[in-house]
Amino acid sequence: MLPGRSKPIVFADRVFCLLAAILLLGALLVSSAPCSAGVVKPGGAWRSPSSATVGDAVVHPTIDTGSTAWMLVSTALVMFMIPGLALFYGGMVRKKNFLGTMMHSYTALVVICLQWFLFGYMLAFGKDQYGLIGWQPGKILLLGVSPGHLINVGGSYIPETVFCVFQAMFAMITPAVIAGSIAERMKLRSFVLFLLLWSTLVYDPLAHFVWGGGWLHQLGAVDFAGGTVVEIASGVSGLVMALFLGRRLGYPNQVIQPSSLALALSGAGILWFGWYGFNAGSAGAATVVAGAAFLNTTMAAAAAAIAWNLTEWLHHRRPTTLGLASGVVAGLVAITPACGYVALWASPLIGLLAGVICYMAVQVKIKIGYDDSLDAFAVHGVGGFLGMLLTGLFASAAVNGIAGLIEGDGRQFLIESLAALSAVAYAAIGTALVGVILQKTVGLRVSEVLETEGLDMGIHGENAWDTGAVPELAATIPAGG
Amino acid sequence: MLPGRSKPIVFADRVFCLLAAILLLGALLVSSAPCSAGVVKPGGAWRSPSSATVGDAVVHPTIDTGSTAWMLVSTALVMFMIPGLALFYGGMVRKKNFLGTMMHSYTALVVICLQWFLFGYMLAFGKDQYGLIGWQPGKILLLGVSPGHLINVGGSYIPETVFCVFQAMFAMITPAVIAGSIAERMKLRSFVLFLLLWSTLVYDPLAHFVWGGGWLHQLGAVDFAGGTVVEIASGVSGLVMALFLGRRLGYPNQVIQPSSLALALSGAGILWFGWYGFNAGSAGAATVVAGAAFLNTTMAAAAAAIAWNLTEWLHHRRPTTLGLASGVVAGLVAITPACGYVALWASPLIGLLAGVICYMAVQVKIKIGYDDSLDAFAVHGVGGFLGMLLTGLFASAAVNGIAGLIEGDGRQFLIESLAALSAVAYAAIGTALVGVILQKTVGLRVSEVLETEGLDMGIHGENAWDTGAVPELAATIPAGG
Amino acid sequence: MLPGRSKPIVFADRVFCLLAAILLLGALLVSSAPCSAGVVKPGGAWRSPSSATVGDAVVHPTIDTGSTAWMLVSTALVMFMIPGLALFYGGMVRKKNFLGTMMHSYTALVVICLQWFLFGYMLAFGKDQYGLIGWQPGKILLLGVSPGHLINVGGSYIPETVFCVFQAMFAMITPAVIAGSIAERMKLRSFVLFLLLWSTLVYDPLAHFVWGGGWLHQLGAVDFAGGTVVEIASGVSGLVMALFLGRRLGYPNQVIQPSSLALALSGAGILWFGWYGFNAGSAGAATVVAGAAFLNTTMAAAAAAIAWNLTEWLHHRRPTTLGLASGVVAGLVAITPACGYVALWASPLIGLLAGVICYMAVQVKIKIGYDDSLDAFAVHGVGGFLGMLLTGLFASAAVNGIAGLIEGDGRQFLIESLAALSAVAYAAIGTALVGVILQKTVGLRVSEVLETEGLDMGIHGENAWDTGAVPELAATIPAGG
Amino acid sequence: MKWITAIIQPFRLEAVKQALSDVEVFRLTVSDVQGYGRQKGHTEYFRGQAMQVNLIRKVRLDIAVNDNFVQPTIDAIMKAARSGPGGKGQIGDGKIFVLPLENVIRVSDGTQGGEAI
Amino acid sequence: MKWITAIIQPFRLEAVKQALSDVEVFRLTVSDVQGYGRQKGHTEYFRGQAMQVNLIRKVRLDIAVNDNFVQPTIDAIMKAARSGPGGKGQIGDGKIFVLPLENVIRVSDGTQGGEAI
Amino acid sequence: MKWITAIIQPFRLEAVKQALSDVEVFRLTVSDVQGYGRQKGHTEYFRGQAMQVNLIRKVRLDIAVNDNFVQPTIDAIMKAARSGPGGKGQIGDGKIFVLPLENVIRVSDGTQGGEAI
Ligand SMILES: Nc1ncnc2c1ncn2[C@@H]1O[C@H](COP(=O)(O)OP(=O)(O)O)[C@@H](O)[C@H]1O
Ligand SMILES: Nc1ncnc2c1ncn2[C@@H]1O[C@H](COP(=O)(O)OP(=O)(O)O)[C@@H](O)[C@H]1O
Ligand SMILES: Nc1ncnc2c1ncn2[C@@H]1O[C@H](COP(=O)(O)OP(=O)(O)O)[C@@H](O)[C@H]1O
Repeated sequence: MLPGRSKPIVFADRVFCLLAAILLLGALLVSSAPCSAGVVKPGGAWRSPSSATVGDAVVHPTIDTGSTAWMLVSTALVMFMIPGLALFYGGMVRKKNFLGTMMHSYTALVVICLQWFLFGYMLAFGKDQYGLIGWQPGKILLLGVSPGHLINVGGSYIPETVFCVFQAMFAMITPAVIAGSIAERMKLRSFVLFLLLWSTLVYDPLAHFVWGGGWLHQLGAVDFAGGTVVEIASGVSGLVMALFLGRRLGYPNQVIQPSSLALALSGAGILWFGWYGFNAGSAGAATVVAGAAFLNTTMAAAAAAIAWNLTEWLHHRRPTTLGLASGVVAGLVAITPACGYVALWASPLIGLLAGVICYMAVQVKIKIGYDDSLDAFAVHGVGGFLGMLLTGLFASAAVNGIAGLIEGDGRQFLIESLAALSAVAYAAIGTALVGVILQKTVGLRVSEVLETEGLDMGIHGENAWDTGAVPELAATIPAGG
Repeated sequence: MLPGRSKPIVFADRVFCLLAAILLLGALLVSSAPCSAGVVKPGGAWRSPSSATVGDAVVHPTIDTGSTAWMLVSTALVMFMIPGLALFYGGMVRKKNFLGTMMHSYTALVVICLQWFLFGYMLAFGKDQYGLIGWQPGKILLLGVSPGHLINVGGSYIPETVFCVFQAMFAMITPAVIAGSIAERMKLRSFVLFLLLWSTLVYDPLAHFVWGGGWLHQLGAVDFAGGTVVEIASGVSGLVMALFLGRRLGYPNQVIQPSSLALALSGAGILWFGWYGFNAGSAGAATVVAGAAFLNTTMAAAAAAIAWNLTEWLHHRRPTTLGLASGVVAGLVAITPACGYVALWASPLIGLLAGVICYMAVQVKIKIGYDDSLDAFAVHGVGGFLGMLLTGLFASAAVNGIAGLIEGDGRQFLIESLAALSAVAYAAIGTALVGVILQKTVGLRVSEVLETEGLDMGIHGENAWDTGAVPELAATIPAGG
Repeated sequence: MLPGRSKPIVFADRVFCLLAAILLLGALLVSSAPCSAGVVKPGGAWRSPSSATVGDAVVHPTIDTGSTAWMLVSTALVMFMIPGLALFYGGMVRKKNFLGTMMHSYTALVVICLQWFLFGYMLAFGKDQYGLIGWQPGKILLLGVSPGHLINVGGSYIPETVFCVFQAMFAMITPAVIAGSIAERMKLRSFVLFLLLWSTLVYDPLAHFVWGGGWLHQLGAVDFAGGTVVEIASGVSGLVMALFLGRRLGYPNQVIQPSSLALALSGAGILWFGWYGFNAGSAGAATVVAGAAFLNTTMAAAAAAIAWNLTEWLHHRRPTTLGLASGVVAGLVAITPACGYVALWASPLIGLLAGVICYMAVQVKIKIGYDDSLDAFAVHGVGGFLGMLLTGLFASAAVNGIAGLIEGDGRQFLIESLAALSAVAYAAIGTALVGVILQKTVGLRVSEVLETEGLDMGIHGENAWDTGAVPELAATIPAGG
Repeated sequence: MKWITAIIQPFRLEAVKQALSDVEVFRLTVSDVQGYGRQKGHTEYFRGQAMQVNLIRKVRLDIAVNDNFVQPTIDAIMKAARSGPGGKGQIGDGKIFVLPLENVIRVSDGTQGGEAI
Repeated sequence: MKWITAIIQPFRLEAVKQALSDVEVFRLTVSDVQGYGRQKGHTEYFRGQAMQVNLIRKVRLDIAVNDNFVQPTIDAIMKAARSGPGGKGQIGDGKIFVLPLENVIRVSDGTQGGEAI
Repeated sequence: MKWITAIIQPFRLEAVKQALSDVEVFRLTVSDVQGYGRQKGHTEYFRGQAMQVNLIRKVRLDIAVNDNFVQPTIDAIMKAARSGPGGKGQIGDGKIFVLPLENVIRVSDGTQGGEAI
């Protein structure tokens, strides 16, 4: 059993060991890598718009209105995941923290949006610097993003503005997922700073490594819609933050009564809906790859839901609605890196595995006793890791040009594993750094009195629901109001 | 007044008589049918991808990114109808059955998804066998669906994966609608088996008859987005299952207090939104037919809502919000088969009729006293039937090549009527069969104690809302937990 | 402090003075206007389909499936804003008025839909008559809208049906916004008549002035997605109606306990999501302008939310969730006229200003003491006005061909100001007229008893939530039921 | 006069109300309560974690009656509140508490005492 | 000491609270109840089907008072709880019940009896 | 027999329940109430407008006990219901009211009096 407040030092130690191992493996692979940097693979090209931009100079590209339409919609769908996440998370916490928890999602949406505008886009997708980060001062404040500029993603031309805002949504939702781990006890001020620091130090570089033409991309790692950048990053960072914050008061002796599973289930429904933009939108165009990603996403979500429900039925004879919702999310997470690369028969398999393994990961958490409130780690961290491995296993060249282990390419499997491990290590270290900074400055955790009262009234001066007796006349403006 | 538990035998009797009549009428029409099998009508072609596939061999088709984008979105929209339906239904049942009722929708989503993957797609859209069913072992597990394969639907090429997953959504939502009839009293286990059996024995063949190149298609029957396959099938099957299950305890003497009309209304809003994918997406492409279907859908929904509200205002002087929501759904149901065939002026008319007639159908139910809990029959069954007749009446050749009775084609009207009657008969018989099987094996109905306690706590061990007094500390883990 | 019931006469007086001033300014500008009527500016053409129709005669246009797909989706998204608005508003009113408030949104949806069908579309987009109104009897009942007819909007061809239904959604949501001002006290019957009158006398002409080729369009005024037609019109009309109706019983001494801020926040999330269809859809095509509008919309919403939260934090140290939601809406409102014209760096600025100024406008309302229940005026009226001015200020020729004040075109700024002022005046006068008519005939306000009981039970005979004690058996059918 | 407070199972409310009508007790006040008693609570699940919920939903009836109505009221509740097979009563069916009541005043017209009940 | 329980109309709560303040009764406990009484319930509709709901929402006040405060408390409630035109009172306005109270103890400091009220 | 009604802070419920178990009081009825008292309410905000909410959520316990259990019950509540630093008690921690109780009847088997408690 972990103590109520964690020891980040011990934790950091372990992380450094992990990192060393990864660096070694990485060096090995890099030294054997073909010179793939800048090479534009079919269906993979869109992730490095800078290389696509090169082409612009030569011919006058024409906008593909179909792909543009699809990417506009996909962006809107990913945005809609955030209100969905707010309901999913809000429904799982106690009534007194409903608004405070929703607020985390919405705050991520609005704060990261501006960070992306200011310099986030540049860090992730600016000109590559040694495979580590983007840097292109002209793109600060999006000044260098001309509204009329087209870029080639997924094989057809769409406006760079659309690419930029699509990617912005990914940057927003990732830390919103982390909020599940720190639910019901973190200071709002501290969370806002966390968003800014984490996005800058962890998300943007990671997005650059994998999608912005960075070292993982150069190595040949593929991650269709964010198994590393989004899922592993949020899950692992969530775990680290949960350890920094320590357990909620009373946890685990007094278990948390979820405020509304009906709304949590609706939130999961919205997440599934929005995930189509996330996954199939990651094709960057309305192509056969988008179609395959869409179908794979559906199958994996359904299979994982069934797997989770069956597992818990075996465990305690109760197939729960939250179990179905959690299984859906686990399946969507696991198929995220894989959906545009694996054959159709593989996705239900990936879903089934994700449902069982993520359920088990939650049980491990309960055994160990740390308080990752809404299981960002067990669902997103574990599910994302699993998804990366299975991408390396099941990738099929017929789908999108990448062959995995079952088609004989063991190297791709190793690269995927390395990418997953690197994401774990990078996210853990980066987040630990952010955690230490915040702990030493503004502090992470609300007071015990505020935690008892709840975030809604304590921070926001609001109630999520008017459930009280005699609501009509309970409130009057004070004399001086 | 019907007895608490119905007599399926008597019911089956009547159904067989109906069937005989239909067969006669059918034989008559078939013998006079021009040899239309396999003929690809403009705007109607997309329903038989197998014939489109033939074309593939000759030329290399190009993907239409605009149509692909639209079909991807439409698929997502239809998927989103299911969380919408869960809210719509959940809001109408009692608080203690909220989650159990939502679970029915979500279970349909995940279970049918896998059935579709395993063999459902093949049964509905595989190679036609004597006009009765699809059969093409290569499509089992979707193995024969190549991610890169394009098919011609609605006049342009989209990936087969997209067609497959779009159709999957239809297969999912249809039995989810049936759940409205069996709400608040069916075993979950039994419902899951029902889903599998019903989808295989009723939905897949019916989809094949009408859209997969089966006998109704060959006869020239048109059904734009599922008046027969989805609406009549779900409504009639719902009625049959409601009769099998018998009334809820206390019904109708103790009337059911809906848990949340606010959420039911929101669910109806989501249904409307998603129905655009359902109806306009059924054009299979981003064409003028899709545009007409979209506009017609909007008009019919609005007109039906007004008609329902006015009718109930005449009846009991209260225009209700649930009435508006119900009218919206009735209108959407009735325009479903018609939206891509009728002129713009016809859709408000169809909506008005649907609003009035479905409201009356509910009153008839109340008079008779059977317990179709959420009126799947009165709204979907009656509305779908009406829609098919009105398609035969109002179809306009200028819209999509099909002329109805008012343009002088009485034969089309007869064919539409036959298709509607056949769907009634086929669904009734098929569902009766499934009902008997389940009743003789796992049983259909939960125990009285469980029904009194509610599905949420009784089956799932969960509460939809934390509405209780002093929620914070009411729950503790048992020693052995 | 205003009296409980307002004096429309005094109000009308002030409005006439304002009008006079505007007419003078207008005359000045018109006399100096280049002969721009009918001239089709890039990116602005789509607003006058009649001129596009001219082109049809010459060449056979081809449908752009990508743009059609985008416009179909955009239309669905705008429709979805209405259920979102219903939640946003419903969550802000008292529990006893939840359904009655949602009903306003849904009623606007269904009633205006039919008005649009009957003659609204013709009035707004029929053949221009002296710059004042559309008139083209052939379009009554949409009879003249051929399902196969294509029109050129935003540079590519889409079906006229799609344009018609997209515009219909704008006509519906505008009076739905007004409902925020009259919440919790207006007769339903009166509201329905208000919808019909207001839409016919205020909305349709205004839409014609700006988008249908009317005098403001001829003058060169630009309003990308409805700063005047939608936002100013609804906000100002809301204010006028709030004054006509007078304050809610007990306001402001007894403050209103919002029924569910959790749902209000979810409603705001849906509004944001749907607003992409509203704003980026107003490009009329899947173009670079749509991309810029999309990105600008996102930035402005985020910036305004932050600005609102910061302002209230400075004011009373509580960053509220309703504040975030309100800021989001304020930002979306302000960027509405601007999103397709301003450079990317300008949108966060517009958002920041909107957040601060709309917050202040609410505080002014509280000081003055009139009862614009949900602040349609402070958010939509003030935000829309601000947005028009900032469009005139920040418009950048590189984005969409229109230069604003900062690019040296002071005339455009004046025109935008004139358009905004004209919309204020026209909406105020038109609404005052409608208000007087209703007051003299059916009456505006529910009885005190009904207001105390609440609209839900009083008008609809329904409860939004089953929150009561012992819900299960509380209701029985009366003997004669 | 007595103040009778009864705690019963929620799903027996309708039957109890009927039984009270039969003995001409038409007025009562109902509220939502939760009880700890002999009856075991139920187990809820949250992602595989079992939670024992001991507070059980009950309905509370408060009935002011004149003395000659006390026994009929008690009998009516006793009969109608019993659940389980054959209505034989089972754990959790609740309890009836009798408290002394000194006065009753009807708000609308000021009537006092036994007449006002 | 007496324990006064009053059942009133929800929308009169604010007025009653004010009237009680005026007679220097500042402490009370409020709860949500539903009542059957002389007042008729209302009719709800579900797809055209009428449902008669007889339980009517009321507010319950519990007020512990020293003996010399009993009459002022009753009078204050009587006056402020009456609804209808001219505040003349109408059916459904509720009732006031007076029960004997033996002791009061304040949790925070253990003060007992009349002083603790 | 006595009828003990205690109004406590919601977040002390679990501790009070535990303390009552320790003195072998296992049965009680809990309900949701709101109270006006010495404790100040909180301020809520609606678009910048401050609203003073004076009704504060409390939990009400009703416990029927035999006479020899009265003092232990009061003591247990007193000890466990106190909040604040060091559990020294603070404003808002609530009150305990003791009313006379004349009879108790168990519904399931008709047992009466002290035995039925
Ligand atoms: N001594 C008591 N004081 C207060 N409430 C009690 C007491 N005994 C029982 N109750 C209430 O009665 C309900 C039913 O009691 P329980 O012991 O479960 O069943 P039984 O009726 O078989 O004794 C409890 O949930 C509780 O609310
Ligand atoms: N004898 C009683 N016992 C318990 N509660 C009562 C009794 N009589 C009235 N009430 C409560 O008082 C409320 C008002 O009573 P009602 O008969 O409707 O109006 P009136 O005040 O005109 O008598 C009822 O709804 C009920 O909650
Ligand atoms: N005289 C009274 N009658 C009824 N309820 C009371 C009375 N005095 C206190 N209460 C209840 O006890 C709660 C706590 O009282 P309060 O004065 O806030 O704290 P303290 O326990 O310090 O006196 C109040 O909110 C109210 O519900």
